[in-house]
Amino acid sequence: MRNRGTFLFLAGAVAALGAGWMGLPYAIYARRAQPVDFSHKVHVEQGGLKCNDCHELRSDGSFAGIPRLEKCAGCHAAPMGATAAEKQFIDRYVAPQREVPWAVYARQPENVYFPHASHLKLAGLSCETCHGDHGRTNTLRPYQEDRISGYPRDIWRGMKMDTCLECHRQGSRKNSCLECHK
Amino acid sequence: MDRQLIARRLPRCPARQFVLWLLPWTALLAFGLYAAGLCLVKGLNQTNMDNRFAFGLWIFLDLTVIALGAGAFFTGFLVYILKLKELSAVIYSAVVIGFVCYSGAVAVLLVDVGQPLRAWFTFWYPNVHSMLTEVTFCITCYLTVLFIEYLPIILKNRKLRQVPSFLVFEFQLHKLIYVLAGAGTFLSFFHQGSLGGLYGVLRGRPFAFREGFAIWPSTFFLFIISAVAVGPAFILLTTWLVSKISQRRLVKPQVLDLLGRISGLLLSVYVLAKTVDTLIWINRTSPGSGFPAWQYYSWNPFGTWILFAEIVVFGLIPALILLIPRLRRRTGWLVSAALMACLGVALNRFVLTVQTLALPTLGFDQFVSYRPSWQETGTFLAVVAYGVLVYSFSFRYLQLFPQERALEAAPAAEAEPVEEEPVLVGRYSL
Amino acid sequence: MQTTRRDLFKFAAGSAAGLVFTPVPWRLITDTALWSENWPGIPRPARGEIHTRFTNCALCPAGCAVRARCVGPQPVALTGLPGQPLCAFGLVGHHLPYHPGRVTQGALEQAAAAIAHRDPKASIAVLDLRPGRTASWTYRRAMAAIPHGLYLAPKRISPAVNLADAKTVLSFGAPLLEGWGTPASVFAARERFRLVQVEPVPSPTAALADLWLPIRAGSETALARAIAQLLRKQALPPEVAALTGIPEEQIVSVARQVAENGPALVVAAEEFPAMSELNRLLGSLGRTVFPRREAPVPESWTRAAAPVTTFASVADHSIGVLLIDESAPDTYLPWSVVQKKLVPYDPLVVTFASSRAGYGRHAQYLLPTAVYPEITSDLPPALHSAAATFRLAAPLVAPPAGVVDPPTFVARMARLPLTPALRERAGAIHQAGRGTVSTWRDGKSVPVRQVKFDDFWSALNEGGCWIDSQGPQAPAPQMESGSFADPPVEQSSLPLVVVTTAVPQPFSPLLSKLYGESNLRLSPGRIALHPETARQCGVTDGARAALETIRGRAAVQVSIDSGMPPGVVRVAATPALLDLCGPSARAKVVRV
Amino acid sequence: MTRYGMSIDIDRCTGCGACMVACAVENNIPPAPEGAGDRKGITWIRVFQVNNGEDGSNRKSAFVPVLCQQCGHETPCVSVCPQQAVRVDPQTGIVGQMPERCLGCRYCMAACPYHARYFNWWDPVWPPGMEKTLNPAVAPRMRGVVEKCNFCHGRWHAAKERAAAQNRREIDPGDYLPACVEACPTGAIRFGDLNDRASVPARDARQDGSFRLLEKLGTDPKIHYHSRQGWVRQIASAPSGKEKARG
Repeated sequence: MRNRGTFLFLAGAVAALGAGWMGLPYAIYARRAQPVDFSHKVHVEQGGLKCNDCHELRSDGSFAGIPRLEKCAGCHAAPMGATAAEKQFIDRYVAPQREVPWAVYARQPENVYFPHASHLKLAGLSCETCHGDHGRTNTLRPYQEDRISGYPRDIWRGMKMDTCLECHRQGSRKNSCLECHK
Repeated sequence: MDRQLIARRLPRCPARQFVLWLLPWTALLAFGLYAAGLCLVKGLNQTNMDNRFAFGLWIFLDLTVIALGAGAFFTGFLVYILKLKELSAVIYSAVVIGFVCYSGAVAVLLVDVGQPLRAWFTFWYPNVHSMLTEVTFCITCYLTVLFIEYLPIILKNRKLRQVPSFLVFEFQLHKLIYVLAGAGTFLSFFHQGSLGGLYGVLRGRPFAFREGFAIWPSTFFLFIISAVAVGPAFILLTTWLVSKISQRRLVKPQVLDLLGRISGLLLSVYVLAKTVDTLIWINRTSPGSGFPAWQYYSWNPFGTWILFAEIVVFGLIPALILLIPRLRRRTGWLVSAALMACLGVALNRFVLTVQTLALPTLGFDQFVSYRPSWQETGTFLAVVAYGVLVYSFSFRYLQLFPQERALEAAPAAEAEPVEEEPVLVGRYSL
Repeated sequence: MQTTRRDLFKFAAGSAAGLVFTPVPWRLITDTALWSENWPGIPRPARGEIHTRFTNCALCPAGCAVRARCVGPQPVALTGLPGQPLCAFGLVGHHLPYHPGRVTQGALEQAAAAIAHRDPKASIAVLDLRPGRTASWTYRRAMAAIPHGLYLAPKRISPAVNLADAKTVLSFGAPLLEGWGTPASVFAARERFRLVQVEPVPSPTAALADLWLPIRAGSETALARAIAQLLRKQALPPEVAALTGIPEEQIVSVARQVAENGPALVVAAEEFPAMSELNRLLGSLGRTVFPRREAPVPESWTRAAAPVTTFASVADHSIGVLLIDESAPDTYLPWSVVQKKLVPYDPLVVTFASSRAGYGRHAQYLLPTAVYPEITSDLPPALHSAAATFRLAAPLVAPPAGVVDPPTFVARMARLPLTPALRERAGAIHQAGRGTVSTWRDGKSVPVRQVKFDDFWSALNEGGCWIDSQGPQAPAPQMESGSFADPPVEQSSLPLVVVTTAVPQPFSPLLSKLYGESNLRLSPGRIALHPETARQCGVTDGARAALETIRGRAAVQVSIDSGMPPGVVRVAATPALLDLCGPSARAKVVRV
Repeated sequence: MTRYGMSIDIDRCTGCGACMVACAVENNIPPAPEGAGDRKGITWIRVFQVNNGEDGSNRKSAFVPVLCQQCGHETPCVSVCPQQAVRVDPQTGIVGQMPERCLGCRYCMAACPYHARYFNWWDPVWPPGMEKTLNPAVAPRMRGVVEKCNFCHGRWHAAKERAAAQNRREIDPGDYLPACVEACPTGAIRFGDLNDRASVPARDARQDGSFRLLEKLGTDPKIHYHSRQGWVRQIASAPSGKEKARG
């Protein structure tokens, strides 16, 4: 056949395209489950908690992030409810007073400076603006981390520098690198 | 295998001899690559550069090598744009040399930057005001151009010609050659200039700072002229060297003569421009920024002699030699003049890189000196070895000098004297 | 049909072409670039709530108040109080627990046993490098309880100095502006006094003095005597000018200045008789120089305490066991001086230290101690504080396991009842009811009478400071000269005179900013020479060389300094080099 | 718009080096490895000792702290950076260096007349355990990038954050001081907003005897120096052919 060469060429191209588009996400992200099966939904709906009840803003304006064990133990000193997850949480962490090794979906690179204070208080943004409906999820999805760069996948979903700049570029606002980098 | 790769009726040295010739260069390359590897893995603490001497041997090498590589685009320009057919005798060799110089320079640059992995940021977040951005863009583009120009030369290889599709491809490329030459010329003019601009814009370093017009300091233009001036000289030099080493006549004497004449002409223009520029700088620019010019030369070893050497010894003198037909006709004079011209440009790049950084700016700061570490020198030598190797292979397996065969056929060729009729450039006479 | 090599090429070419149109190559260059932001080797600062704690710096006798910025339990930055900044060394005190040269393991039991089996006839002594602490009292009590027990101080406890009231200060090489006292108070006073610095080398203090007398090294005493004679209206000895290298008229004018522009104050790097004599003649005693009341002490302590003996006045070859407390470094006595006092046959030397840099190089046993800011100790009042003070270096971080608390060790050795001495002392002070206590968190200062003891104690543990009320002015101290001798002038044929510049030990590696990464200070192990002298020694700037004295030789690195006087070698003295140079030395520098 | 600047009184500087150390602590600058001299180290602020070249008791010395001069006009380093790693913050006038954007070509260092830019020749290494004392407000840099003084930008962030916590957009001036200013025992270094004529540095800049380094270059530095001694002004303000310095 005359155009065997062309065929082979195309075959190679197709193979590469397939592998590239389909395979990449699986190849590049390391997945790991969160240490505790935590449900924001339960805490919000049954516990009637608000975001800043646990993820508090300190008096000096710094953000506490994921609460430390003492905060959880405040309510969960003893098991509340009989779920396996609850029991496991008490046995593994509360009883031996071990901090929970949470993997932070929204952990920004070290060089990023993000003041929650000014975004919440001055700009009046809601948590959902950046964190989406994370506060209403019933389970914690597995944490995915880029194998090469070591950054969590989620900051690529709506927490990239471009996303920040979309707001920060509005109006005649002047930016500089060091405003958001440290 | 070796035999079938060498073009017909182009006798080359036996394979064993060739291998012997390659050995030392390969060793040098290996050593250099090791040194460069150290710098990449352990970081630039391997070099003797420091916060005061932010640039060193490598940047000097890049500037010089790129200036010498200018022969490629300029010959291309003369041959394809100005229709100076005589020079097509060296055009292929010129392309190879250009390719070697530029690829070498880029390689060294990648070792020189602290974070090579981020080098591409310059394309993604370019700062259009920076001369370095201009340089990066032009050099990478031009390197591609050179590669495309290099391809047909490779494809002309005896073995590769047997692949029909390659032949077609090569033929198509040949149609492009004028476009490429044009593009190459344009790009080169810019980055040669920008390399000069690199220093000319340093308002914080009055020794290097120059006025100019629009956004371009005078060094921008000086670098262009000096580059095009030594480009041909370097081609001349290499052609002569190759024919000495290979003991074969590669081009008609007229060609070298012509190269010399062009180089001489441009060199004299350069010397003139450089002199004017220096005078303006001494009397206006430098004092204007609070630095009396004398003090630059109050530090040993950089006395005024260096200025003299740069402009007169390695500028004016070779220019005169190259312009006087009687001297030019003597190969000895011709070649040594070409050599001096090249050295002159090297010296100019050296002064701009090293002296600029060595001189203190603050009143209580010191004059600093710097000696490259063996890792730096090694990397430097790797580029030289790389160049020699690529050129050796090209010379052996590709046909770099179209006239070679003819000259072999007619041994009388060299007997006939070079007659002094004006060479016609298009319809202008040179 | 079988597949040929060319087929493979075609396939490969195709996939290469295809790959370009997938995210793979682009993702790779992006990710590798991002990887360069946090590849291995870039430490990550710990995050956490930031709060402030207070303590007092124990690195030098000045004992500045310290405000520590802590992330969780860990101090990440030390600063002074507003208006009372720290010195360069104090600013990085929180690095010391992680000093590479630190020692944390020692043979505690063996040391104790060795001491127990000592020769009963030879005396046992504690050398307290920083007297005037509560620990010092513990030592004195212990030594009183042990037969042949001696409590040794490196030198006489110098009287308080009142910079604030001085109009003219004549300083014989005292590093007045380089960590001699609390920076803030010294510089506050500096506005008001005229400083005449007598020093062979252009130290920063000399550079900033109103008048610098570049005296010929070793002739300070002669100059002091000469000035004394002028003050006594006697004639100036003719040879002085030649001896000191300072023109007569300048000596005369200096004498006039100190006499007329009083109150004057004479200070020196090392106290020497002629200097005290000058202070007496100038009538500074009781005005700019006076003894300080010590903070109240439980009188159960005072009843049974060994006297304070200056090291110099101990008989040679008399000490069988010497315990050295280096945990609070201050003056370093060269080993040659210490050795002279030890019994010739196997003396036992035990040192309490956190690194081998000091006496650890000579002692049989080095018992590791906590370092600031791990230690709990009180600080003697600063040289220039008129009133007695009592403040604690309260620990900011917990000391590692295996470290020894020197006073506790000594007390146990002497079988003293183990009581919390600091708390007792605080109790005594609270009982006396004098003075005020200041706390830094609220910046208040209240009379001790008005606070309950527990509040007083907790205030002290939060870096608070008790300041004595100005009691009845104590009588001028008798400073009969000759009570202690001039440093012996060493006779030797070596060409160069050594001038040592002490290097505070230990210091954070970060001080490489001052020592290595700039030439602001002569770095440890370096010597400075005048270009001419260097040429004679055949050494060049930055060259490696050897410093030779009668006590041996050491490798040093040369710095050329045109400001140095010829014939003098300035040594940035680590303990090792101080041992080499001794009290006053001549040396020669040879190329290696 | 604020324009932060400094005034440095050379006559008050005693060369104690507290500013250099405080700076290194605040900005997570590692100690230099063995063999790094004063030309490969990283000292965002560096104190030079200068003298009048005389000998004996005629010799006069002074100390000149040199940090990034935060040039306001034709900022030499900004225009040369090929990939916008250097920017002048329009809100504060601070010349910011973005290490994560820097590729380490060092062109900006060649461009800086004050030698106030420093290259990370080594990986940042602290003695074991000491990395616990790092300041969380500043990200440690990696090997192979350029860094320099940015007026302790982490402190500016903290001040903004404190203000935001109280719903204020503007920080109160006293709340933001660079580490060197805070650390200086003699108050030789003062900091403030040059646009505010009443601020301390603005007032110092107007008094006579105050000058700026290499003013004739026309880079409009925001660091104003002051000295009553003529020879200091002469040495510090203008270039000179002879060697006059240590440090």
